[in-house]
Amino acid sequence: MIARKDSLSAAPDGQGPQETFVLNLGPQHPAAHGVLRVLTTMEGEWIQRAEPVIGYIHRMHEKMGENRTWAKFLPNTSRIDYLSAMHYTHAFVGVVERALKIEVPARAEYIRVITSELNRIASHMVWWGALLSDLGGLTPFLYAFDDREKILDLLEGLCGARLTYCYYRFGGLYNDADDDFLNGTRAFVKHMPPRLRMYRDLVSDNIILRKRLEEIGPISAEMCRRYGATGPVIRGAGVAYDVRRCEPYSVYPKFDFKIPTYPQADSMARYLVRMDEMEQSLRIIDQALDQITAGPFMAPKVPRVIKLPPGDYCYAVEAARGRFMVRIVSDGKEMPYRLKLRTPSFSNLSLFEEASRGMILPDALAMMGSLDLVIPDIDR
Amino acid sequence: MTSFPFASYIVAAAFAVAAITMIAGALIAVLSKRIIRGVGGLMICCIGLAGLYYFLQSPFLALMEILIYVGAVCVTIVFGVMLSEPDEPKPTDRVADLFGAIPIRSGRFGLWGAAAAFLVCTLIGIGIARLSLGGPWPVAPARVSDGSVAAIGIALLTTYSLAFELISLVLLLAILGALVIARSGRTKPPSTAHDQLGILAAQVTAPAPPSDTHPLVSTTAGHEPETAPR
Amino acid sequence: MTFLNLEPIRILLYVVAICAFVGLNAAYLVLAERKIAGRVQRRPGPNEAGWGGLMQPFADVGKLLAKQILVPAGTDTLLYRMAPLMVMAPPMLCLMAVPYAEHFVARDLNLGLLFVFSFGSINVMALMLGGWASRNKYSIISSARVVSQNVAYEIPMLLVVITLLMITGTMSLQEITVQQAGGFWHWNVFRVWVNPLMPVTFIIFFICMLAETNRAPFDMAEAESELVAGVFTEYGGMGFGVFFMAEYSNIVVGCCLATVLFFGGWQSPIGILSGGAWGLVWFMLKTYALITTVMWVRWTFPRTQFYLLLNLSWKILIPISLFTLLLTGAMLKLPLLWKALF
Amino acid sequence: MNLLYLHDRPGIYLVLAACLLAIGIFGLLRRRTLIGMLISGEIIFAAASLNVMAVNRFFAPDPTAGQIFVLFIMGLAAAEVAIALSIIIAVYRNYRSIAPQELTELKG
Amino acid sequence: METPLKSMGQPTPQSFQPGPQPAPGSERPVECSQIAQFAKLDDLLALGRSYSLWPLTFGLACCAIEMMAAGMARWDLARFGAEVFRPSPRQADVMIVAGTVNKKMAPAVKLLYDQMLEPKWVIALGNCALSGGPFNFAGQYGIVEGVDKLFPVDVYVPGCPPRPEAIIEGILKLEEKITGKRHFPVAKLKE
Repeated sequence: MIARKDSLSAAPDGQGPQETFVLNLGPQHPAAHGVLRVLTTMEGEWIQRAEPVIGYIHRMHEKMGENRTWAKFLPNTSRIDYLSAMHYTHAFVGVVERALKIEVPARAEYIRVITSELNRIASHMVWWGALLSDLGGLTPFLYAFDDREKILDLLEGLCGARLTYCYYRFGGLYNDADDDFLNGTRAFVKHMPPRLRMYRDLVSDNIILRKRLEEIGPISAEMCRRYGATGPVIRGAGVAYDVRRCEPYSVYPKFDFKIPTYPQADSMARYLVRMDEMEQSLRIIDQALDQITAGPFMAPKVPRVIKLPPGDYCYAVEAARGRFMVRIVSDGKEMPYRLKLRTPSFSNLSLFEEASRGMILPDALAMMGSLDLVIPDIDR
Repeated sequence: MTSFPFASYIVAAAFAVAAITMIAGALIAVLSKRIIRGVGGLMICCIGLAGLYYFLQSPFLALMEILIYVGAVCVTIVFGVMLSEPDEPKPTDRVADLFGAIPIRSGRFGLWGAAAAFLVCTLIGIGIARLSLGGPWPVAPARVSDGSVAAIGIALLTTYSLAFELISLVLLLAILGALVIARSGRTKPPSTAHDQLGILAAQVTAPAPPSDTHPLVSTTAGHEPETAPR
Repeated sequence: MTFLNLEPIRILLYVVAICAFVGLNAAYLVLAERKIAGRVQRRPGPNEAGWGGLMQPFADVGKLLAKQILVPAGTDTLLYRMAPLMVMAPPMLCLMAVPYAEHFVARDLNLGLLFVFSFGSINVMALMLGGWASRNKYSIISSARVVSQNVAYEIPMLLVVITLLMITGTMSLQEITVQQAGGFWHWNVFRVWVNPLMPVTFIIFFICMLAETNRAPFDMAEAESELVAGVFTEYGGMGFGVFFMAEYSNIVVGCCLATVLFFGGWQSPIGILSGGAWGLVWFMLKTYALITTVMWVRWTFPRTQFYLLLNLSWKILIPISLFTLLLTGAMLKLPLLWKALF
Repeated sequence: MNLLYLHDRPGIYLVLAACLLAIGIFGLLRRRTLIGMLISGEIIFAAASLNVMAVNRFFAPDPTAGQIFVLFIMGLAAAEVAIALSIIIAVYRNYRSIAPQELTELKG
Repeated sequence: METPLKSMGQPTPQSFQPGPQPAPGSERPVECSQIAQFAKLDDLLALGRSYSLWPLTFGLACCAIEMMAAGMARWDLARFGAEVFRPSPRQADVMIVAGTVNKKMAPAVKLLYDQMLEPKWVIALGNCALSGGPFNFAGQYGIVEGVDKLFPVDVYVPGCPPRPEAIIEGILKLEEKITGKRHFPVAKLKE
C-alpha cells in the first residue's frame, strides 16, 4: 500500500480556509542533516508543499575561488562536500591538469582511484547510518562508523587528515602511498564483503525497513532528467548514468565494474544502488591494487606558479552523490575569472518539492534520507 | 480497618476529597474558558465520581468509570477539540481565564443571561436537593445478592440479556453512524488506514496561535535577519 | 508493635516504598538502557561517573532538578504544569496492585487487573494534554499520534486480557499467580491445552505493551527524526525528567503485568525454591528479563511508519486476538457440551 | 447528623447529584460551543448515574440492578459522544465553526 | 587515546572562574548561588552537571561529522555521560557549535541558544566557529567571524575539523570548568 494522497486540500464547496498549517522543519532539525530548512505546508500529516529554503551554510566557495590562486583554493575543495573530499579535489585538480595538459603518472592515477573509491565507501557508510537513524534505528549508525573508521585510518596514514584530505596535487599526489597503505587496503578489501553481507542480513532484509522504503518516494527517470539529478538517485530510477562510464576520466576505463541500477525508482532502489556501489567500489580497488606499478607519483614538469591559458575548461567526476563538475573560465591570470561548481546535492534536492507532494511526513523524510544530501554541498 | 484509631476520620476525609474533587471538576468543566481545560475538568469530575462509586460499594463501577470516561470519552472529546478548533479566546487575566463562561463583557445576553442561568440552575439544584432530603424514603429491604462482579455478570447474561444485546447493537450502530457522518464531508474515497478507520489523526489541524505572540516552533528560526548581527 | 500491623499504616509504608522503588528504578533503568545500547552498539556506555557509571542516574537527576524552571510563552500554563504529574501518578498507583511475592503486595484487590488497566488509561490523557498545552506544532501532531496509537492498541490488549480472564476466572492478580504454581509448564503462556494459541497471545500482549508505552519500534510519541522530541519538545528540566521516568515506570508496570499474567508472577519456574523471599527474586528476574527484551528491541529495529502501525493493530492483531478469544471460549465450553450430550 | 458517617447516608449523595445536575444544566445553558455543551451533557449523565447508584446502594433489594443500569448509561454515553463528535466534525467541516449560533441554515 | 593532546585547552577570552566571585566583565547573569552560598550543595550539583552534559543535536558542517564520530564506538562520548543528544534545545545543556555560522544562520543559532535553559554552556568546535576559519578572508560577505560574536563561548576547540579526541577533550575541559577540577587523566606526550 502506498500512502499517498492524490487530491489534497479539497475544502468542500470551496468555502472556508483550507485545513492546512505550516510546519517549519529546520534549520535545526534532526532529520535535516545539517541546516536545511524545509517549509512544509501540511494538511494533517500530509505534505501539501515542501519548500526547501537553502543558504544557511553558504560559504562563498565560488567567490573564494575567484579571489585565490589555484593552489590556494585546493584545500577548499575538500570542504565543499566533506564526505567525498577526494572526488572534489580530483575534479579541481583534473580541470587544471586538463588546461595545462599535464600528464599524470600512472601510479598517481591508480592511487587516486583507490583513495577515491575508499572515500566513496566511507561516504556511503555515513549515508547508510544517517538514513537508518532517520528511520529511528540508531545502531546501524555505529556499525557503519566502525567500518568507516578503518577507511579513515588508511587515508589518515596517507595524508594526515581524517576528513578534509586535500591529498591530490596538480600533476600527482601530495606523497606516495607506502606499503602500509597498500597492504592495509588489501586487508580492508578482504574485510569488507562479509561486513556488507552482515548489513544485508541485519538491516536490508528487515521487514520494517522494507516497508518504510519500498514504494516510498518514487522519482522517475524523467523527473531526474528535468531536475538534473545524478548519481545514485538517477541510477535508482533505472538509468545507468555514471560519469566513470559516460565521460571516462583517470584510469577508470581500465577496470571492470558494473553500474548498479534498479528500475523501481523508489527509496529502496536508491538504497540498494548505494549498497551495490560499495561492492563495486571494492571490486575496483581490488583490481587497482593488482594493476598498480612502481613509478613516480608526481608529474615531472609542473610550473611553480600556475597560470591557465585563457579559455573555458570543464572536468566532471562521479562523486559519492553524483556528478560533480568544475567549470573554469580563465583569463590567463593567476586566479580564475569565474569558477563554477556544479554540485550534485543541489540538483538532487531540487526535486524534493515535487516528489514529496502528497506524501506523509515521515515518508518524505525517509525519501530525503535516501537522497543523501550534504547541505554545505548544496549551499556551497 | 475499624480497629485503627482514626479510621473513621480518614474515611470521612477520603469521602470529602472525592466529593470536592467531583464538584470542583464539574465547575472547571463548565466554567473554564478554554475548552481543553473543560475536558480536563470533566476528567477530574469523573475521577471524583469514581471515588463516590467506591463509597457506594461498587469498586467495579468506579474502575469502569475511570476506564470509560477518562480513557475513552475524554480522549475522544479532546480529539474532537483538536479536529474542530473551537474558539479559544486569548487569556486576559487569570480570573477570567478560569471562569470565562461567566461573561463579563461579551455574550449575547451578557451578565443578565448568566444571572438568569445561574438562578434557574440554583433553583433546580436546591429544589431537587430539598426533595431528596425531605422525601419519605423506604427502609432498605433485605439484599438478594452481594452486588459483586460475578453477580453483575450473571445478571447481565440472564435477567438483562435483552438490554445487553440491545446496547451492543446501539454501540455498533453508533460506531457505524459516526463513521458515516464523519466521512460524508470528504471529497475523495479514502485509501489509507486512517480513513478506513475514521481515525482522523491524519487530519489534525493545529490551530495556529497568533504568530506575533510567541514562536510557534521552538527549534527553528522564524525569520531571516534584515541586517546580520556582527 | 501492633500499631504497624494496621492496614492504613501498612499501605502508607507500601506507598513510600513504591515511590522510592519507582524513582530509583526509573533512574537506573535509564542507565541500564544506555548500557544496553552500548552493549548492542559495541561500546562501553557511561562508565566514568562513579564505579562503572553507577552514579550516572544521580548526576542526571541532579542536573535536571537544578535546571532553570521555564514555562514557555504561549503555553497553557496550568495544563503544562499538570501533565507531568498526571503522567507519573498512574504507574505508581498500578504498582500498588502488583503482587511482588506471596505476602508482598500493597493491596490485593480482587479487581486488580481492571485497576491496572483503568489507571493505565490516564497516561494517554496526560501525554495528550502535555502535548496540547505546549502549543508546539510538533507536540500537537505527536499527541494526536499518541492517542490514535493508544486507542488502536488498547483494543487487542484488552481482548487478550479477556482471553486470559476466561481461563483464570478471576481478576485478582494474586490469584492468577497462585493458579500458575508448580513449574513453568503451568504458566499461562505454556497452557496450550487450554488454548493452543497461548504463546501467540503473549506476543500480541507484548507488542501492544510496546505500543502502549510508546517504545520503539512504535515510538511515535517521540519520533526524534520527524517530530524533534514529540510531546516533550517544549519540556525541559525536571518536567522532561518526569516524562522520561514515567515512560520507564510504564514499562515496569507493563512488564510486571506480563510476568503476572503469562509467566507465573512470583512462582518458581522449576517448582523448588519458591517460598518467601525467593518469590521476590523470581518475580524481579522475570520482570527485568522482559524489560531487557524491551530495550533490546528498541536498539535493534528501526521505527515503523504510522499507518503501518495502525494497520498492524486493526488488520492483524485485532482479528487474531478475537480469534483466540473465540477459540478459548470454545475450548473451555466444549467439554461441558460434550458432557451434556453424552 | 454525625459528619463522620456522612458517607453512609443517602442524602448526601442525592444532594451531590443535584449539585452536579445544576452545574451541568448551567453549563448547557452557558456554553457557546457544541463541544462545551457535550461536556455539560456528560456531567448531567454523571449526575443521573450517581443518583441511580445512591438509590441502588441504600434502597434497592438487588444491588446488581443499579450497577448494570449505570453500566448501560456509560455505554450509551460513549456511543453518544462518538456520534456527537462526528456530527460536530461534520458541522465544523461545513461551517468552519462549532458555535451553535452560526448553524442557522434552517432558520427562515 | 591515540594522539597526544596538549594544545587543546585554548585560553578562553572571557575566562569564567568557578568559585564565589563572578569574573569581572563576565556577561553571564548573576546567579542566585553566587550571592547566597550553599557550598557543598553547589559542588554536588556541579559534579552532577559535569557528568551529565547533554548536547544539542545540531551539526552545521564538516565538524558535525567528527562530532558524530566522537559519539561512535571507537571514542564513545557516552563514557562521560554526554551521549544523550537531545534534539530540542529545552532539554540540552551544552550547545556544540560544530561548523561555520553564516549570517543567515546566525539568528537561528542565537535563538537556539536563547531557548536553552540555564545553566547552559557552549563549545565552539572547529576553526569556523572560533574565528571563521578558512572562510575568513578580506572581503568575505557571508560568515560570522567566530560564534562568540553571538553569545558567550565556554570552550574553544580548534581544528579543521578537530579530531574526536579533541572534542572529548573539549567536553573534559568543560567539566573542569564546571567543577573546578579535572576528573579524567591528561594524556601524556610520548617522547
